Amino acid sequence: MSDMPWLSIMLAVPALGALALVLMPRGFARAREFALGVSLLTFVLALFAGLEFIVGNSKMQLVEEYSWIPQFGVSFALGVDGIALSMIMLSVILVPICLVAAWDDVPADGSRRLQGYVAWILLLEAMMIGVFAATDVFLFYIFFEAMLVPVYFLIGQYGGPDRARAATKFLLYSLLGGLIMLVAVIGLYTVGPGGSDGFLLANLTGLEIGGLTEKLLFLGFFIAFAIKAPMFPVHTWLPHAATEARPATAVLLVGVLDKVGTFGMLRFCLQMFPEASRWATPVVIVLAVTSVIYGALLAIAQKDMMRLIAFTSISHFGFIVLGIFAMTTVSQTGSTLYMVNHGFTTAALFLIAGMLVARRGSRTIADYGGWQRVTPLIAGTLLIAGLSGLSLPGLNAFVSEFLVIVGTFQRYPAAAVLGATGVILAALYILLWYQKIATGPRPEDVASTTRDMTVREKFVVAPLIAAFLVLGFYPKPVIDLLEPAVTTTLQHVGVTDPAPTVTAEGSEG
Amino acid sequence: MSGGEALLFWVLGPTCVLGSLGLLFARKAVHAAMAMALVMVGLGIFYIAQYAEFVGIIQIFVYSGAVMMLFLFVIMTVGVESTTSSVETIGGQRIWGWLLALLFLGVAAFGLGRVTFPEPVGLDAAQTEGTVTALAREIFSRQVFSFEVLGSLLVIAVMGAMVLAHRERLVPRRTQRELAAERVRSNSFVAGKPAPGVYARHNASDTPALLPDGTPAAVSVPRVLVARGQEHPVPYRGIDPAGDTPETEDADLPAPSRSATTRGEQA
Amino acid sequence: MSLSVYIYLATILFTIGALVVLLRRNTIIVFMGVELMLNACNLALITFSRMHGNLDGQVYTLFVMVVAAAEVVVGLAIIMSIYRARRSASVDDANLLKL
Amino acid sequence: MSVLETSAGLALADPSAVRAIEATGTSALAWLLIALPLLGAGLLLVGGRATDKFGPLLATLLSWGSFVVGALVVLQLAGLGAEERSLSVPLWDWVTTGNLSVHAGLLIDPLSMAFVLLITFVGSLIHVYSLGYMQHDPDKRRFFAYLNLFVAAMLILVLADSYLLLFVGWEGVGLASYLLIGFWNHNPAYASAANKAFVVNRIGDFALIIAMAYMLYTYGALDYATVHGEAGSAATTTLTVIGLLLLLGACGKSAQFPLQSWLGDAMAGPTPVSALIHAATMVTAGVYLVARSQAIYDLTPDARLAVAIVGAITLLYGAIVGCAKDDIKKALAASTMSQIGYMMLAVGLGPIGYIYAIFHLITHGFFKAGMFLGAGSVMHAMNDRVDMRRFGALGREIKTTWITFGAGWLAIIGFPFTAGWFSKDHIIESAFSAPGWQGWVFGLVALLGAGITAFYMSRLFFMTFHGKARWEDDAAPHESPLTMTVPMMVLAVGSLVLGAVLYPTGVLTGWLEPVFGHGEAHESLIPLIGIQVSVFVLMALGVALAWLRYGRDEVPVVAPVGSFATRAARQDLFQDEFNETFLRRPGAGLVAGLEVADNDVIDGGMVGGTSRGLAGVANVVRQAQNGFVRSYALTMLAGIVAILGAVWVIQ
Repeated sequence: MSDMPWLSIMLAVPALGALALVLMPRGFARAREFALGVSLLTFVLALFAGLEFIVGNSKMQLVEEYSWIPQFGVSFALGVDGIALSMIMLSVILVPICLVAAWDDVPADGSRRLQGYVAWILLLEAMMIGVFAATDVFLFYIFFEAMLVPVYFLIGQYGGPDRARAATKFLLYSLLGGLIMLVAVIGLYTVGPGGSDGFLLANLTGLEIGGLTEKLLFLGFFIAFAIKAPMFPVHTWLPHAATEARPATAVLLVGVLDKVGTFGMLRFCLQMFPEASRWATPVVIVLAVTSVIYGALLAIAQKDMMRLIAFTSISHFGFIVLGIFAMTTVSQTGSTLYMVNHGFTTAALFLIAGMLVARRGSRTIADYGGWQRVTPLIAGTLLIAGLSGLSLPGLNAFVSEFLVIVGTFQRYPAAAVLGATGVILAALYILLWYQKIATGPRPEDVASTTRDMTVREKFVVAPLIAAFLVLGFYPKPVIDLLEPAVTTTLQHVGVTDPAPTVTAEGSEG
Repeated sequence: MSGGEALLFWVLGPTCVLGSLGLLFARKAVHAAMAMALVMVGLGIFYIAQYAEFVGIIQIFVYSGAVMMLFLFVIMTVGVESTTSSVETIGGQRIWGWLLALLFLGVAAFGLGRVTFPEPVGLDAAQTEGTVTALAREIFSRQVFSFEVLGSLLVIAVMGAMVLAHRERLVPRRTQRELAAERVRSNSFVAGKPAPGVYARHNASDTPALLPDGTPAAVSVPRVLVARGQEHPVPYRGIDPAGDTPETEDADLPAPSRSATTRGEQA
Repeated sequence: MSLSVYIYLATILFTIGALVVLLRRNTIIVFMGVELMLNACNLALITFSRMHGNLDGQVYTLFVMVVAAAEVVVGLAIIMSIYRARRSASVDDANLLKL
Repeated sequence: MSVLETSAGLALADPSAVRAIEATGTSALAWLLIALPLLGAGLLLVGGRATDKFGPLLATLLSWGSFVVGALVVLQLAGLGAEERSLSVPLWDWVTTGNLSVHAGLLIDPLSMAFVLLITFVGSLIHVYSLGYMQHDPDKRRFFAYLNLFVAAMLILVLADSYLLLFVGWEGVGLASYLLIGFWNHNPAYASAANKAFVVNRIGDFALIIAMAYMLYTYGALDYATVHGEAGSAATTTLTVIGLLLLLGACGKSAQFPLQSWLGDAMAGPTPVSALIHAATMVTAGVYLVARSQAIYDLTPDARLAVAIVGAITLLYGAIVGCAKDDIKKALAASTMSQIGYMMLAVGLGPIGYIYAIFHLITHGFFKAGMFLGAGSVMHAMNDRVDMRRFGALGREIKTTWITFGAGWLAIIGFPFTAGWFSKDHIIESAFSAPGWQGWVFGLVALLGAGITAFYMSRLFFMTFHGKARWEDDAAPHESPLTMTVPMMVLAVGSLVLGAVLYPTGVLTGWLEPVFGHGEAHESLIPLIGIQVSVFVLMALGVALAWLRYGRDEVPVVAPVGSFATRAARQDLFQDEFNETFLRRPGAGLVAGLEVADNDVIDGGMVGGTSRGLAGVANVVRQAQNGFVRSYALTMLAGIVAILGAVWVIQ
C-alpha cells in the first residue's frame, strides 16, 4: 500500500465529487448528503495517508512526481512534510464541519443553486489539498490562483448583500499578489537549473542566488503571501470578504485558505531565499507586530461581529508571521501550531456567530444582548470559542501563542514584548463582544420560540471544542509532526537557536 | 516608356488625381461615386498601358462596372440626398488628418526618391504566349492554393452578406384580415386611408387628396415622400400652400387623442 | 522618364484615399476611400510587375481585386444594416464600440 | 548540597523543586487532587440539565474528596524527613520543541500542600455554604460547576512544577473568577465587573508571559527545578527584571497597587465567591508566586524591595478605602486588599518574612472567609441589601452570625491570642527588622495599617450589628440555615485558635522551614515588647474611635458628603477615574480613530488611492478609445508614418 498515490487520490476525490454534482440532474435532492459523504471519504483517505507518514522524518513524504509540461520544466509533483500534512488534515477536518454548518445556507428549491454551492466547496477542498501538497513551484502557483475561483463564486454568488463588491475586492487583491508572484516564479526558473523538472522545489532550494535578484524574488513571493495572509497594510480585503461570505465560506477562507500565505512564507520565502529572508526580517517583524496590535485594536472597535472575527484573525496572523520570521525552533513550531489552532478557533467563532446571525438576522453586535438567557448553549460555546481566541491556557491557541512569544523573545525581545500586548487586547475584544452579545437581561423582542443549538449544530461545535481541549492539553503529537519540518526550514535558512544565557547543567528538566 | 505612354500618363494621371480629389471633396455621395468610377477606369487604362491587359479589362469590367454599381445601389437605398454636415465633430481630426497625410506623402515620396529602380525588364519575355495564358499558368500552378482559398473567401463573403442583409421577422406578418379587424376595433380609417392624388390638377402620389370640405388629407401621401420632404402642397381656399402646413394630418382622425397612437403605429 | 512616376502617382492616390477615410463621414464615401487605397496599391503592383518582368504583381493585383470584391460585399451589407438600425450613413454615428 | 549565600546574608536550603524526588505511595495519586473537582466541573457543564438534581451535592462531595486526598498526602509528607519533603509527580510530556521542554507535573512540598489544605478545606466549606446560599437560584448547577472549576484551577496553580503549568492554573482561576463575578450577568454592571477583573488580570498575565519568556531566554527552561537551581548563575539585572515582571503578574492576581481596581467591583459575584476567590484563595496567588520564586527574589534585593513597597502602598490604600465604604462587601474587599498588602510586604522582606506571609495568608483565609460568609448571612437576612447604613442592631436578631463574625473581627484587628494577632504582629516585627531606612518606613506603615484596620473593621462590625436598627420597612432579619451557619462556625473557630495551634507549637515553622530556610531576624529597631504594646494600643484606639462614632452615635442613613479625604476614599482614591481618564478614554479614542483610519486611510487612501489613481489614468487613456472609426484610422496612419520615419532615420 505504501506506493499508493495518496495525495493524488485525495486531490481527485473531492474534485470528482464536485464534477459529479455538476453533472447531476437539476434539483438533485441529496446534494448535501453526497458532498458530505465525499468530504468524509476524503477525510478517511487523509487518515490513511497520515498513517503512512513517518513522524520525525524531516524529508518530504508520500512523494509523487509525474512529468507534466517538460518543455517549461513543470512537473506534477506532490509531497508533504509535517507542516503540509497538518494543514491538509486541518482542511479535511474543517470541510465536513463546514458542510454540516452550511446545511441550510442555500434552500433546496429544485434549482442548481444548492448543487453549485456544495460543489464549489468540494472543489475548494481539492484546491486546498493541492496547494499544500504541491512540491513544484509552478504547480503551487496554479493551485494558488485556481483557489480563487471557488472562493470568488462562493462569496459572489452565495454571500451577503454587498457580495459582489466584496468578491471583486477579494479577487483583485489576490490576483495582484498572484501576478507579482508569477513574475517571481518565472524569474526563479531562470536562475534555477532549468531543464524538464526545473520548477521542482527540491531543485530550487539551496541555490544561493544572492544579491539583488534574490531580494527581488523574495519580495515577489512575500508580497503575494502577505496579501494572502493578510498582513497590515494589505489586509483590508479580509474584513469585507469575511463579512459578506457565508460563515462556512468564511471559515474555509480565513481558517485554511489564508494559511497558504504563512505556509508559503515558510516553504518558499525562507527555504528558497534564506539570505533575502534574513535581510527582510526587521521589516517583516515590525509589520507583524503592527498587525498584531492593529488587528486587535480594530477588532475592539468593530460593530459587526463577522468583521470583528476577521480583525482578530489579522491579529493572530501577525503572531504567526512574527513566529516564522523570528526564526527560532520554538517560535516557528509555535507559528505552525498556531496555523492549525487558528483554523479551529476561527472556525468555531465564525460558525457560532453564524448561528446567532441565523437566529437574530443581524450581524450588528448592538442588536444582541442577554442571549445567554435566550440560547444558553450557543452563548456558552461562543464563550469557549472566544476564550480560545484570547489564548486561555488549557485551550488550543495558548500553547502556540506562548511558543511564538517566548520563541521570539530569544531573538527579538522588544518585538515579543510588544506582540504580547496583543494578549491584553485579545481579552478586551473577546470579552467586550461576549458581554454585548450574551449578558444583560433577556431581550424582549426575541420570539420565545427561538431555539437553542439544534442537534446538527451540536455536531458542528462538538468536534471543534474537542479539538480545543486536545490541542490545549496534549499538543505533543502535532508538535512532533511539525518540528522536524521546522528544523529543516531553519537549516535551509542557516540559523541556529540562541543558547540560553545560562547554560543549564545537571538540570533535571 | 514611350512618348505615347508618357502623354497618356500626363493626361490620365492628373485626371485620376482630380477624380480622387472629387471623392475627397464631393458633397453628394453620388458625385463621389462617379468620381471614383472615373479613377477606376483611368487605372484600368493604366494597367492596359503597362501590358497587363487582362487585369486592366477586369478592372474596368468588374470594378468600374460591378463594384461601383453596387455602390450606387447602396447609395440609392441609403438615400441619394443624404448628405452629412461638413462640420467636423472630432476635435483635431481635420488638422491631424491633413498633417499626417502630408507627412506620409512627404516621407513616402522622399523614400521613393532615394530608391534606385532597376532598369525595367518588360513583360515580353514573361508573357510570350499572351497575357491571359501566362496569368492562367501562374494562377493555376504556383498560386493555385491561394486561388482556392480566395474562392472560399468569396463564398463566405457572399454568405456573410446574406446573413447581414437578412432581416428576421420578430412578429408574424399580419394578414389583411387582422389589419382590417384592427382598423375597425380602433375605429381609425375604417375604410382605409384616402388615396393620394385625386385632386384633378395633380394626379400624382406626392399630392394629398382633398377631403369633402376641400381640406387636403396629408395622410394620403406615402410617408416615405413625407420623410424626404417631397410631398407636393396644394392650395387650400386661396391660401398659399407653400407657407402653410395646416393640421390636416389629424383632420380625419376620429378623436384627437388617438392621433399619437395612430401615428406611432404607422411610423 | 522612368516607370517611377507610376509609383509616385500610386503614392498620391493612396494618400488621398487615406485622407478620404480620415475626413469624410459618409460611410459609403469612406468605403470608397478604402477602395481607392487598394487600387493605388494595385497600380504599384502592376508597375512593379512590369519593372521586374514577372507576373507575380499581376497575380497579386487580381487577388487583391477579389479580396476587395469580397470586402465590398460584406462592407456594404454592414452599411445597409447600420443604416437600417440608425437611419444614418455617418460613420461617427456608429461609435458604441468603446469603454 | 550547596548552601546559597544570599544578599541578606542568610543561609538558605536548596529550592525545594531542585530536591524533588519522584513521588510514591499516596503522593503519586496527587493528580486526583485536581482531577476530582475538574471531573465535577466537566460533568456538570456537559451533563446539562440532567445533573440539575444531584449536581451541587456531587460537586461538594468531590471537593471534600479532594481535601481528603490532600490530607492523606500531607500525612505521608509529614512522615518523611524534613529535607525529603519534596516530591514530584510527573504527568505527561506537554510541550517539547527546540530548547523548550515542559513536562506537565506536580510538585508536592510543604508550601504547596499548605495551600492545598487551605484551598480544599475552605473551598469545601464554602461549597457546603453555597448549598444553602444558592438554594433558590435557577442556575445553581452552573454555579457549582464553576466553583469546582475554580478549585481545580487553583490546585493546578499551587501544585504546578513549572511556571508554564502554574500559568495554566493562574489563568484558570482568572476564568473561574470571571465566570463567577459575572454569574448574575443579567445585571449589566456585574458583567462589566467580570470583564474588568479579567482584563486587569490580563495585564498581570502579560507580565508573567514576558517573565517566562525571559526565563526561557536565560535558563532555557521553565520548570522550577532548573530555574531555581540555576537562579544564581544569571546576572543580577536579569534577575531583577524577572522579579519585577513576576511582581507585576502577582499585582494583577492579588489586586495590589497599581492593578488593584478590579477587586472592589468583583464583589458583584455571589457572596460565597467573594469569600472563596476574592478573599481566601485566588487573590493570595500573587503571594504564592513571590514566595515560590524566592530563589530569584533572594538574589535581587531591588526586586524584593519593590515587592515590599507595593505591599506597603496597597496595605495603606486598602485600609484607607476600607474606612469609607458603606457597602459591607466592598469594605471587606478593601480590607482583603490591605491584608494581602501585609503579606506582600512580608514576602518582600525576604527570608525573614516568607513564613509569616504564608502564616498570615492561612489565618486570613480563615477569618476573612468567615467574615465574608457572615456578610452573606447578613445579606440573606436583609433581602440581599449591602448598605451598612441600613443595617444596625442585627446582633440580637442573628446571633450565630454575630458571634462568628465577631470571631473574625477579633482576628483581623489582631486581638491578642487570636489567629490574626499571631500572624500580623510577626509581620510588623519583621518589618521593623528590615535593614536601614526600610525598617522604619515599613515598620511604621505596618503599624499604622494595624491601627486603621482596627478602626474600619470595628466600624463595619458596629454599623452592622450594633447601634440602632436602621432597616427598611420590608426587612425581616432571620438566621440562615445550618448549611450556611456550620461553615461559618468552623471558620470562626479557626479564626480564633488557628494561630495558637500553628505558631507557638512550631508546627508551621517546622513545616515550612525546609522550603524557606531558617530566617534569622536582624536585630529589630524597637524592642519586641515595644512593638507589641504599640500595636495593641493602636488597635484599642481604633476600636474605641469606631465605637464612639458608629456604635454609640447615631449613624446617618444617607452618607454625609464628608471631607475631601472621605469622598476620595469612598471612590477608591479615584482609581476608576484615573483609569477612565488616562487609559479607557484615550484607548477608546485611539480605537475609534484607528477604525476610521483603517477605512479612510488604509482602505480608502493607500489602497483605494492606488486604485483610484489607476482608474484616473485609465479614464484619461480611455478618451482615446472614443468609438470613432476615423480616430482609430488616424492613429493607424500615425503609426505608419512613425514606422516609415523610423526606417528612414535608421537608413
